[in-house]
Parts: sequence; structure tokens; C-alpha cells
Amino acid sequence: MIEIKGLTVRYRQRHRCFLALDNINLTINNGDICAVIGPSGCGKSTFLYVLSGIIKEYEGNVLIDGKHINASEQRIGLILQDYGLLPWRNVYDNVTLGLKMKGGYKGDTEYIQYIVERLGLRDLLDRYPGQLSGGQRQRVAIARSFVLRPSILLMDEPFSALDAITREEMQDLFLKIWNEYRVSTVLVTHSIDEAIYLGRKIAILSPSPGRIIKIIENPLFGTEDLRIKNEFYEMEMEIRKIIRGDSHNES
Amino acid sequence: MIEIKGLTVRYRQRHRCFLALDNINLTINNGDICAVIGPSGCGKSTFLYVLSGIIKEYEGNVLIDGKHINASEQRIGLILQDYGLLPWRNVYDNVTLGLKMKGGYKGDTEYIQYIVERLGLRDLLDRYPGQLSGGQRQRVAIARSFVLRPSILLMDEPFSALDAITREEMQDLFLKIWNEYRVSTVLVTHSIDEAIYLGRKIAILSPSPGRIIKIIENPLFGTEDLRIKNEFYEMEMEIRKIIRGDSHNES
Amino acid sequence: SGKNNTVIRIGVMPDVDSIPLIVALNNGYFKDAGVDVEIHHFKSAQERDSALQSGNIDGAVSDMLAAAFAKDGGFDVKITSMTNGSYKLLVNKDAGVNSIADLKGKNIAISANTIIEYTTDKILENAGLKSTDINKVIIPQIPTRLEMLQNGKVDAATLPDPLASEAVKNGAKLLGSSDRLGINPGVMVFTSDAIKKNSKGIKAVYEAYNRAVEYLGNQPVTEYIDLIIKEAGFPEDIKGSIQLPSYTKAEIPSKEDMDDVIDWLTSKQLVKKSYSYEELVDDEFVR
Amino acid sequence: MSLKGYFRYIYAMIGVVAVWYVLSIIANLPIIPSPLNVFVNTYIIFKAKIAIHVMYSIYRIFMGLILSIAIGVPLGLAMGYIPRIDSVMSPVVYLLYPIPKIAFLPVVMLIFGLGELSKIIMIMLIVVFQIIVSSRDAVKGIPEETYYSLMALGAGRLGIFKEIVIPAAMPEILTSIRVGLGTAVSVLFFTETFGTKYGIGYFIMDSWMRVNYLDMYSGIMILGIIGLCLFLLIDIMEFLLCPWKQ
Amino acid sequence: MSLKGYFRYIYAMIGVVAVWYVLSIIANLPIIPSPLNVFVNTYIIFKAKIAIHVMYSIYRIFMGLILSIAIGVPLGLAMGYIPRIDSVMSPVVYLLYPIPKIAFLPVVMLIFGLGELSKIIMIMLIVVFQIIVSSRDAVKGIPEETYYSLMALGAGRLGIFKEIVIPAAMPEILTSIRVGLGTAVSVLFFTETFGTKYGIGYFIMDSWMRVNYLDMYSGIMILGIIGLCLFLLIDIMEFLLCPWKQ
Ligand SMILES: Nc1ncnc2c1ncn2[C@@H]1O[C@H](COP(=O)(O)OP(=O)(O)OP(=O)(O)O)[C@@H](O)[C@H]1O
Ligand SMILES: Nc1ncnc2c1ncn2[C@@H]1O[C@H](COP(=O)(O)OP(=O)(O)OP(=O)(O)O)[C@@H](O)[C@H]1O
Ligand SMILES: [Mg+2]
Ligand SMILES: [Mg+2]
Repeated sequence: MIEIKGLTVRYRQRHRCFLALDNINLTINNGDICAVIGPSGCGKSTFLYVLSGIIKEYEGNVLIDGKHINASEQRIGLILQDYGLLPWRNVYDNVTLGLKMKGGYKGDTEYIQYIVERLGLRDLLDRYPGQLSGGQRQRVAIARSFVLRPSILLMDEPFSALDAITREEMQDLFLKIWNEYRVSTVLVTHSIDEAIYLGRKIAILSPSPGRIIKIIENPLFGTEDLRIKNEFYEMEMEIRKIIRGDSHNES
Repeated sequence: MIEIKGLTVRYRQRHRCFLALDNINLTINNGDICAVIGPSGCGKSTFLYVLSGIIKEYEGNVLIDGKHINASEQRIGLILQDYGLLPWRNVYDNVTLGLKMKGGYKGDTEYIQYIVERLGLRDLLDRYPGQLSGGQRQRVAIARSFVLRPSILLMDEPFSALDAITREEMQDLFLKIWNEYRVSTVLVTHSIDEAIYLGRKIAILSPSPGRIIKIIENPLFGTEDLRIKNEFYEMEMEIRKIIRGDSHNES
Repeated sequence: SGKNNTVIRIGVMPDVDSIPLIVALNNGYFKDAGVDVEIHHFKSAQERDSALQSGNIDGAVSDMLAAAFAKDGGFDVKITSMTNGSYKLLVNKDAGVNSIADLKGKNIAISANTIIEYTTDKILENAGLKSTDINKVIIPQIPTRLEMLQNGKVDAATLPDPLASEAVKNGAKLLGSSDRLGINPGVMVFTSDAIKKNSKGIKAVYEAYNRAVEYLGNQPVTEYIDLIIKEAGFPEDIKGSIQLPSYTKAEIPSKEDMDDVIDWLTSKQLVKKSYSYEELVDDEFVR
Repeated sequence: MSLKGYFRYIYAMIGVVAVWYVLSIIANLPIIPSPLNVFVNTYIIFKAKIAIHVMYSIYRIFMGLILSIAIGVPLGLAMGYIPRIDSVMSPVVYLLYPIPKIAFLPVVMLIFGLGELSKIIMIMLIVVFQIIVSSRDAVKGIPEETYYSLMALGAGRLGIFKEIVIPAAMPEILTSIRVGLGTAVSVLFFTETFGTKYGIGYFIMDSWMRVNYLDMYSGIMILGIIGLCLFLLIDIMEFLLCPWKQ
Repeated sequence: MSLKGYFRYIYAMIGVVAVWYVLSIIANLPIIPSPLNVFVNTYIIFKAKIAIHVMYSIYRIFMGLILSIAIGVPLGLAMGYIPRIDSVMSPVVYLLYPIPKIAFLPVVMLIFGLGELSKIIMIMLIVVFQIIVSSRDAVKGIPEETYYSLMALGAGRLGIFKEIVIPAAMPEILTSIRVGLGTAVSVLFFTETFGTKYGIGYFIMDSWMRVNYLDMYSGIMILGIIGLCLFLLIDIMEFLLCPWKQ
């Protein structure tokens, strides 16, 4: 369980502070998927930085299974918005970096093989990130976090650089893996479709400084052929309204 | 007019060559918008590198208004997939970089003001790129190319890091500007929606090495409330089919 | 003596040979002799020789070996007079050496292929030792050599004054010296250019030099020791202990001394050919 | 820097002095005098005997460094940016860099005389190669993609230099200046020993020849402090020149 | 490198020799001998008089450089990565770097004797600071974001060092080794002059003292060539150590 209470994050700038996140309260149960959406610059990435232990200076409390964040104890799979690949490691080493850091990957070769295959990286294993296209880099980042079999999965717009069809394949791959391991997931996305398809919970943030406007329990989670359903369309409209701020009094 | 004949691009790797684009033929009329879609890694970015004069070694012919590409003579607005901001310049300087390179921006201050405002960058002008969120960076890159009033606009997934609502605003801003100046545009996108909404022509590429599978003259270009129309849905299905390769014999 | 408007530039090192020149400058003897002299101080022989070879000084307080080397290297310099200096072979007080003969197999710090090595060889030879009987340790910098001697890193060392006096004052034992042997390899040199252009001036330099020698002979050391310490760069604490050589009026070096040096150089193959006395010495100034 | 930062500076100094003190006690030799004696000696002689040397040295360091930067940085950047220049100049630099510049003392004296100029030229000859190599490598390390936006804008070489090469290489240029500075100061002892009676390098050498180790160590200490101050100056420069780094 | 590249090397060499030749003609003094005479002289004396010196020098350069790298790189990286170490060590480095190491020659000789060790230590004392400063700055230049993925994986300091700090700083470490190498070679003339009769530094110094400029220039030329070869070795090392750069 991830409990976030009164989380406030500021960035230090030269002369002043910039308030990025303001009093975020959120609970994500074990095995839950929380999609986070919000306008550009509202603090979504910042939120993931806190959860993954990258940002250590914040106000409020963030507990994972009742304990403070400690990246070396938890098994956190993180997909960064700019992928976070190591330029000096080839694709294979980048994919297995997490396993290596967490102490060896004996016995996992088959799973690695499988993920690499599914993400279409097989022919690229000995390339360096500098020799990949944007989408290929993103897939390496996805592979790295999946291969780790994380207990918490934090994904920052993980499919943004992928074409529509690859993106759908990846979404399904994610769901498949999630179904198998029930990993608690925070998924930052800017696609309302994606939030509805993948989020069991959808947290909507306000423009900067990010505050939670609304948390929606999503009944449509995992529905196939979502886009031809009417409920989907209604849900999307509702979320759009909330984001636009038309429904302030509702929240 | 942009004429591309038999364009083939190879990347040199350590021991061998990698074929990225294979025999691309495409003509883009003045004032036209050509959306390019295709699977991840098929060579879309490579294509734009060629058009913008970054990649200079290729086979085939690429003529802009009958002349070979010469970035210093043409006024090329380029939005790179990874934004291409200069880390040592603040937002304002990054936005006006193109103007500065093309010789001064007197008289343009109002237009700069307008674009900056519309892209929501007003409060960020003295920040450095390192202090921006992903979407904010992307908006700086958009602003830079818009502000330049380019004669050719090349956009590589220009709205990928923006949330749904901002993205739509940006799309409309682009259309508005295009309507005013009729700038010839190549728009690389991985969203089929976007291609249908913004592309007068849609070029669909095959998986790597990129070949043109089909070029569609898009009747739905610029249609408002596209997504609730039936034609849209049909068109999307058709494109998906083409990409999946179901309609090989058709092309 | 006639007026001279060209300056004569002379390079010196912090050694006792240069003292008459410093005194002459300080006491205004050069001016009295009608010559304009600049004294340039150098901290190493290399710098001094570089300045001489690049024409930045006209003459220098030097030694026979350096003069022969310069000649051999294609620089037209002439020895014009002897100077008075002293090179001393010293032993560390704890090295258990009481005579030169005891040095057999011991480490002696020297600088290679210099007047220091030459003097050392001569002192050894005089006591019946060959230069191969001892172990020469090369330490070019004089203060470092002094320090190695004092701290027992080497058993013995050959040093010029004033640091030789410093070593003696700190307990080192004097075994032999160039003046005890009666050899005197210290000389003054001028470039042939300078001799050609301004032989009058050089004559005047010697006039002043001799006056300074006279002064040094007449006056007690206390009279000029502070000047020397300040101008020549001598250690402060040699004040009471330094044994200055008895300065003599400028004269040309003896032929035996010169030939001996050339023999030594040729036997070690340090010069390409053997030079005659006349090739090296110009006796017109101090006849 | 916080107050704590300043304290660390002081701790560091105390550490250096402590090591020195212990060494001096163990050795118990005049060649390693006790720091306390050196401090006292420095205090006594500073105004009368050292200050003037400091002025001269600072002037020479500055001139030598500026000359080295003026030659080394543009050349290094050009070599890094234009492969043709690199392939011609790199072997030249590789060949000349390792040559002991002191061996050219006669040549330098021949061309530039015994005055200030030849001292400054000597410093330059030693430092400029370090700056060339560092600047060149700095440019070579700039990732290809950095140039893309300016290439698409059709920027000329000058524009790319100004907008990308110089700012991207700036942190490393500053590093190379740091390295050059340290070197420039530490070679004073042989660039200042001819044709002058002033300069802290001269002072140290002179004291050494006089076996006056107290004075020598005072000079060394002063030299260290000069260096330290100049280094801090560069740190401040970095802060001002690279605002995007904070 | 292409054939053309090799030709450029040769052109560059010819250029250096041409400049030298012209200088020698203008000066017409033994302090700048004609390159032709120097080549002939080198050819004549190389086997008999120079080869042995080269061996000694290469050994000392290698040992000095390796020692400097072994101390300087880890310390510099640690300073760059851990601010607390930096704020303690930087002032120490800033203070000690500018100090003329030759002034400590007697102290080094007292502690390490007159043999090889003290020569190697002298090289190290001079070179190590350059390497420390460059390595430190290299790490400081790594963008914050580079660390993010490893931080999220809870990597320890060691892991981050191995996976990020070292490879990210590698190109600049190589630069610092280049700078250090050039310096190490160019200071041979005073690290090799005591307690030995061998070493190309000794040979140059001795020839100089004997006013044998032909020999001296032969030695200088050989030293330049040694440096050039070692530099090329580092270029090859860079190619092998940074495969992601191609
Ligand atoms: N430097 C390089 N060396 C070798 N291959 C490269 C290099 N850069 C790109 N490629 C390959 O060229 C192909 C085309 O790359 P490009 O970046 O153009 O793809 P793209 O269509 O933009 O993909 P995406 O949608 O993922 O951004 C890819 O398969 C990629 O792996
Ligand atoms: N280093 C920094 N200094 C100052 N402000 C920063 C810094 N980094 C981010 N910010 C600001 O903090 C806010 C939140 O940034 P964050 O990257 O979390 O946004 P985001 O929600 O991920 O946006 P996007 O969808 O565009 O990626 C933004 O307004 C951004 O400008
Ligand atoms: Mg973000
Ligand atoms: Mg791309």
C-alpha cells in the first residue's frame, strides 16, 4: 500500500522557491493501478520522483507498506519521461540494469528473453541508446522496468513515443503482466483514453501547483474495445469537464 | 514544393550499415500539410533530418522549390522529437533563437508575445530548460518554430508530451497559424487521430526500413468535432488496417 | 679611460667569484672607470649560459669547462681572466671518513660533467684515488646537494662557496678544495662580439675589478659582508664563518690549468676536439 | 556557500597545517620547519620582503594565463569542432606538448630578451598546451544532437560556435583554466629566476639558495595562498558564466 | 583513420620541421640548429647514446602516470560526487596544486631516497593535481538526471560510481590523462636530473649544459616522439573505452 499524506514539494530556484505539488493526499492499495492525469507542468513527474526516492526533500508523509521510501529496499520499477537510459550501456545492459543492481539475474533469462521479444528489441540488443529511435528508447525503458518484476511500478508517460498500434500492444502487455503479478502501479499519462483503459483509479491534478481535484474509481478499467462503448465516451467527457474546471463544485 | 525522389538513408554503424529509409517518393505542394505515420523506428525522424539538412548523406533527390536543401537559405522551422533546446539559454532565448539566427527580430515582438502567451510560457521566460517539465520543454520547441514564421515547418511528434487538452489547443493554434501563412508542413505523429485531423495528406510508412505503403488524400482534414463523426471512425479503421499490413494488395 | 655609452652586461651566480664585480658596482668603481655595467643575477648555470648564448649578456663569471663547452658548441667566447673561487669536497661528520683515502666506495654527491666533477676528480687523483673508486651521485642543484650531505643521504659532496661554508658551519668536514690543490678553474668570459665592439669598456671593467679587489684586501670582511649577503644571495648565517678567498687582481689563467681541464674534457669525450690555450684565452685585457 | 562550507575550508587548512606540523616534528630538520615558525616569519617579513614579489608574480600569472587562454581556447575549440584542423594540429600539439619548455629558454631569451615578455611567454608555452588539449576534448565530447537545431536553422560556423560550442564547452574550458592556473603558478620558480629580482618564484629560489628555509616556506605558503585565491576567483567565474548549471 | 588522415599527420610534421628550419636559418645560431643536422645527429647517436635513456624515461613516465591516475582519479571522482569530500579536499588541492613541487625535491629525496622511487614520486606530485581537478570537474558536469534511474533502483554509492560516475566521466578522465601525460614527459628534465645518469631528461639537460645543442635537440625530438606515441596510445584507449561514442 502506498499512502501519501499532505505531500508538498518545492523546487529551489535562484532567488525563490517554486511550489510544484501542494498537499497531495492519495492512497494506492496493493495491486492497484492509479492513473494520474493533469495538465502539462502540473507536477506529475515530480510526484513520481518523490515516490521513487529521487526527490528526498518534501513536506508530508509518503509511506510504502507503512515504511518510508527506501529505494534500496523496495523494488521500484521506474519509467522516466525521458527514458533514463545509460548512454554507455547497450540495450541489453540497459534492460538488465535493474536486475543487476538488485543482485543478479540468474534464472530470469527466459523472462528477459520474453519481454525483449514482446517489446521488439531483439535485433537491437547490442546497440547503444544513441543509435535508437525515440520509440525504441522508450521501449528499452519499459523493458527495464518490466524485467525487474518490481513491487511498485512507476510509469511516466510510458507509451508517449510509440505509434498507436505499438502503444496498444504495450498497454496489453502491461495489463498481462499486471494480471500476473498484481504490482502496485502509478501511471502518469496525458491520454484520457489510456487513463480510462489502464487506471483502476484515476487521479486528476489541477494546473500547477498540482493539487488533486478528483479521484475517480474507474468502472471501465480493462474493458476491451473500449472506444466503441458509450460509457467510455461519457467518462471521457466527464474527465475533460473536471480538468477544464467546469465541475469545480462537484469535486 | 518539396519533391522527394528515391530517398534512401543508411546509418553507419561499427561494422555494417543500417538501412533506415528505403526509396521514399513523395511530393508536398506549397502550403500543404503532410502527416507521416508509421511504426516506431520506421525512420520518421530520419526523414525529417534529411528535410531539415541535418543528415546530408543520402541517396536520391530532395528538392525544395526546385533547389537542393540548404538550411541557411530556407527558413525551416523544426520541432525535434527531443525538443532540441539549448540548455544554456533561457526560455526566451530559446524561443527567439531561430529569429536571431535568421537575422534579427525587430517588429516581431508582438507576435512573439502572442505565441508565448498562447503556449502558456509567459511565466517561464527566464527559466532554463533544465527547470521545465517535459511538456513545457516541448512547448518551448513549438514556440521556437512558430515564432520563426518558417516557409517549411517540420514537426516530429510535436504534441507527444502534452496532455489531451493542451494538445488540442496546440493543434488548433497550429491550424490557425497554418491558415494564416499556409506554410508547407510535414508532421510526424504517432496518433492516427492527429494525422486525420491535421494531415491534408497522410503518408503511411512500413516498419523499418521505412518505405511508403500508402499516401492518403485526407478528406476529413480540419473537420471539427471529428471524433463523433462516423467517417472519422471508418478512416481510422482503414489506416489501422494499412499499418497492420492487412491491406497489402490494396496499396 | 674614455667614455663609453654602450652598456656591458655581465651575468653572475650566487658564488664568491662574483663578489669583486658586486663590490665594484656598489662602490661606483665602474662609473669611475667610465663604463656602464649591468649585473644580471642568475640562479643556475644554464640560465646564465642561455642568456650569454642568446646575446642577452656580454660576459659572465663562469668557469673553464663552461667556456670550453661554449666554444665546442659553436659560440665564440673568450676567457679574459681568472676569478677567485673555491670548490670544496666535504664529508658528513658521521660518515666515518677522516681522509680522502677513506672515501673509497663511498657516495659523493656532485653535478656531472661540470667544474664540480672536475675538481672532485682532481682532489681524488691528488690523493691517489681514481674516479672509479668512489660512487658518484648526481645532484645538480647545489642546495639539494647540501641537504643530502647534511642528512647523511650521501657520505660526501663537492660544493662551491658559500654553501660549502654553510656545510662546514653545520658540522661537515673539509677534505680538500680547489684552492688547496692550487687549481683555479673559475674564469670570466666575454663573447667575441662584445670584445670586438667594446674592448675599451671591458678594459675599464677590469680597472674597476682590480679596484674592488684592492678594496676587498684592505677592508675587514665586516665592512662588506652585508652587501654580499644581500646582493650575491648568500646565506645570512655565514656571516661569521665564511672564508672568502684572497682575491687577486685580474690575471689570465695559467696554461697548465687550462690544458689540464681540456685534457680532462677530451679524455671523457665531452668535447669534440682539443682546444689550445690561445683558442680559448684572450689576454689583451689583463696583461 | 553556506557558513558550514566556510568552516570546512578552515578545517581543511587546519588539516594541512597539522600534517605539516607532525612532519616537521618527526623530521626535526631545518628543511621542514615548523608551520608556527613559518607563520611568524611570514608575518614579520611579509610587508618588507614579500609583498612586492607578490605583485610581480600576480601580474605575470595573469598575463601568461590570459595569453594562453587567448591562444589555447580558440585553437582548441576549432580543433575540436573542425576535424580537418584537428587532424593537422593534433599531431603538432602532441609533439610539442611533451617537450620540456625550459630547454627552449635560450631561444625564448633570443627572441624575447630577458624582460617581462620572455617570462610571460615561458608561462604561456607551458600552459597553452594543457588548455588546447582540454578545450579540444571538450568540444569533441558535445553530443551530435546538440547541433541539430542550429543546423536546421542553417546557422554558420560562427553562429554554431557562439551558440553551442562555447557554452557547451564552457565548464571544461573553466577546468582547463584551473589546471592551467595551477601550472602557471607552480612554474614561477623557473620562469622568474632570470633577468629579475622580483617575483615570488624568485623569492623562493633565492631563499633556497641562501638556505633560508623559513623564508622559502613563507614564500611557498604565500604562493599557495595566491593560487588558492585565484582558484576561488575561477569558481566565482564559473558561477557567473554557467547560470544554467544551478 | 583513413589514409588521408595519415597524410595529414605527415603534413603536420613537415610543417613543424619547416617552421623550425626557417627559424634556424633566420637565427643562424647554434641554439637553433637546422633540423637536417639534428636528424643526421639523431640517426648517428640514437643507438649508442639515446636508446638507453628512452627506456628509463618511458618506465618512469609510466610509473609516475599510473601512480597519479591511481591516486588522482578516485580522489577526484569522489570529490566531484560527494560534496562533503569536495568541500574538505578542494581547498587543500587549491592550496597545494600551485606550490612548486621542485622546492620539495630535497624533502622527497630525504623520504624516498635517491633512486627511482623519488623520481616517480616527483612526477606524481606534479601530475596528480591536474588529474584530481579534471576528474572532479568531470563528475560535477554530469547532469543530475543521469543519476535518476539508478537512484530509483536504490543503487548504493558503489553502484552509482561504477555505472554512472566512471563511464560518464571517462572522456574527461582521458583528457586529464592526456594533460597529465604531456606534463609528466615535459617535467622529466628536472625529475631525471638527480641520482641518475640515465633518462632522456638527463640527456637533454646534460647536453644543454655541455652546450651540445645538436644532442640536446636530438633528445628533445626523441622526447616529442615519445610523447606523441603515448598520446596516440591514449587515443586508441579512448576508442576502446568509450564504444558508445562512435
Ligand atoms: N545512429 C544510428 N545508428 C544506427 N541506427 C540508427 C541510428 N539512429 C537511428 N537508427 C535506426 O534507424 C531507424 C529509424 O530511426 P528513426 O529515429 O528515424 O525512427 P522513427 O521513425 O523516428 O521512430 P520513433 O517513432 O520511435 O521515433 C530505427 O530503426 C533506428 O534504430
Ligand atoms: N528544477 C526545477 N526548478 C524549478 N521548477 C521546476 C523544476 N523542475 C520542474 N519544475 C516545475 O515544476 C512543475 C512540475 O514539473 P513536472 O515535471 O513534475 O510536471 P509534469 O506534470 O510532469 O509536466 P509534463 O506533463 O509537462 O511532463 C512545472 O511547472 C515545472 O516548471
Ligand atoms: Mg512530466
Ligand atoms: Mg522519431
